[in-house]
Amino acid sequence: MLLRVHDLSCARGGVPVLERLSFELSPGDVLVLRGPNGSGKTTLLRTIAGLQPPIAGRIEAEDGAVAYGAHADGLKATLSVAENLRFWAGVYGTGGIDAALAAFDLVQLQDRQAQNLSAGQKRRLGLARLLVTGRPVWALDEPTVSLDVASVGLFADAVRAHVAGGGAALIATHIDLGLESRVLDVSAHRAVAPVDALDEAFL
Amino acid sequence: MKRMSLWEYANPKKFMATTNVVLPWISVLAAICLVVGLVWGFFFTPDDFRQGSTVKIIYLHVPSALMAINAWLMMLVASLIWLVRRHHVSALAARAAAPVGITFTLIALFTGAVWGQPMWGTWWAWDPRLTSFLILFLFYLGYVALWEAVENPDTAADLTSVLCIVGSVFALLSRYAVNFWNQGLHQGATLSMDKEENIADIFWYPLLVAIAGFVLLFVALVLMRTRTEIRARRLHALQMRERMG
Amino acid sequence: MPELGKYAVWVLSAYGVSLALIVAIVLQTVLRARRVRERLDKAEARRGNG
Amino acid sequence: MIRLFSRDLTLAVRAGGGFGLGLAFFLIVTVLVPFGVGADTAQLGRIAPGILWVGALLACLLSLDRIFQLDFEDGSLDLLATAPVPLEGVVMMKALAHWVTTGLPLTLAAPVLGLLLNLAPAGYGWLVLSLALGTPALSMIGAFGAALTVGLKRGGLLLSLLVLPLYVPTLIFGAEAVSRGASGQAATTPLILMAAITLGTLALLPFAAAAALRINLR
Repeated sequence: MLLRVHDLSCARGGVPVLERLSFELSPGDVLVLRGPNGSGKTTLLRTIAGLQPPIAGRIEAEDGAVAYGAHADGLKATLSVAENLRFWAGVYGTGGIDAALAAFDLVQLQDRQAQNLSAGQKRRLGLARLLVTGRPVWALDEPTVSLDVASVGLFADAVRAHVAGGGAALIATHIDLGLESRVLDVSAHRAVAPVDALDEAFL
Repeated sequence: MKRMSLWEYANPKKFMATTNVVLPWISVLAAICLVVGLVWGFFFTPDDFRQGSTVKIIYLHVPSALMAINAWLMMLVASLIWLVRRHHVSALAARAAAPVGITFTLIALFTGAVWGQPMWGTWWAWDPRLTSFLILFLFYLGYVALWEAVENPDTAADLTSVLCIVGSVFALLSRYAVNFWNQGLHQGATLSMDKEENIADIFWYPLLVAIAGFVLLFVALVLMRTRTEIRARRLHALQMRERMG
Repeated sequence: MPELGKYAVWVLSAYGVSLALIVAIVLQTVLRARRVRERLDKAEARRGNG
Repeated sequence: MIRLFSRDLTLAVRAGGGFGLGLAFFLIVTVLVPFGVGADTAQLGRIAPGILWVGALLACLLSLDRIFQLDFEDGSLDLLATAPVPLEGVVMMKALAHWVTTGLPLTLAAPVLGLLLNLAPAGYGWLVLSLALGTPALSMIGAFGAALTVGLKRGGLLLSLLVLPLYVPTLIFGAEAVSRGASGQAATTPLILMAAITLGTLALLPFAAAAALRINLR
């Protein structure tokens, strides 16, 4: 078991958006999160990544199991592709970046500054970061935005390789990745009677 | 300090109910003490043989200076309670106290300068105590500005609490630094504000009443403002709920 | 009116400014309390109806 | 950790202005003061310690909001907060990088500006020493202020308002050490007190700043 979410409720800006979510991720699992915009997918992923505390429920995962991939790629415009990636590899204390470069077809671009990349190329670099984290659970927020069909294929391959190697992935996306996956529609867990939990004391 | 043994009043509803009963009494008492203390001090005390009628300023200066510092201390305690026990009333009380503290600081600064003017021959002398109050004023400003700037009320409460704690340490450091610095520049302050030490009874009793008046005024204002903040939060919560449908 | 001597201006200005500041903070507190209270009552009424 | 530091340095260098801007500002402030107070060299020499310290402080203030803001905007701060590095360490490294790009050059340039202001010869050593010991505290306090205001839209002005009162003790002891040194008095006491403040700041403020960052990222 890599990640177990039990009866989780989470809030955005003090307003609960999702409640009573439970799911598990075992090695090899891919779980796709679906739901309309604003349904709380990002909030859920941020909560699982540990950036914000849940308002109820438990998240069980080993320390440092989750690698978070946000909307923003966290790239530095004046650093080259390889430098950006090498920085994150250093932060996560993992080795080389060659495999990650290769997996997202960035080898040709590795000396180019990030500010000179196209939107799709930047996104590929952002995703390549996941490979250098060396973490088993990927929590990804709309990873395929601005990717072309070929790049989506690269991404799907990377996820497939990752889960085949004993990892798992939690992906919020609208498109069909062509992966063997379970689907969790978060709109079913929309917080009903949206009491402002943090302001509960005042109601 | 105030609420340490009274945790149950940290519940907003209970707080509202209790203060609803207590507040009028405290307000009336505050008004009585203030009027009695200040009138007594202003009209019915003799002039000091050295300072003439400026001695009457102590009935404003000493109580306001005292409360300017105590207001910050109360905010510090309230911030700690909020960070440790997450009682909402505590955070809101700290927020409510800040503008009152600013007012007292301003009074202390102004009366201090006016008091010193005939002695020093200048409106503003960088007397260590006066300077310390000026720095305290800056801390208050920053604290209030941070409250105003952050949208999410709980985030604001957290951030201002952290600032209040760090600020307290630095305010204390500044106090000692200012003492040190002033010694270095001039030969000590020309006028000591230590009136309390050798004060005659005839000045002391009205001063005590005035101090009680300022304390009660502070308590009344903070309670009232805290009630307002609680209502504002409730309003915020209701509006949020309306928007959610 | 007590005899304030040559310091009358200082003493009176100290009292004047201080009282003005106290009145200002009290007024601000009361007015804001009233405004927030009214808005809250309205919101409560809406909630009661809706 | 070291990577974070070297990345910030690289970024500062490549963005240009990293080193230069603060220094240029320091220069301009010191050059403007004589225009304001007159060219009397004796008087300038007397107020030089204060001017140099205030100038250094303002130059330091100039780049504070960049400590976390850029990383917050491009999402790196989120990623760093979920990375296996303690946020306290991130704060330390960021403050260190800020110091290397502002505090250190200011310290090195200060004697030259001291010449312009006719600082007494005995003061130069104390000037460099006090700035070297004091500017790390300025960077660390600034990092704390930047952490408090990182999520705010117009945090720059607020940041100055929050940070400047916190600079008071360092400024007082720093300027005092230089002016005592310049006039031939013993300057070790203020210097030691300032060093104590710097040490305390470096030891404790990273925790406060990291707490503020966590609150802001929530």
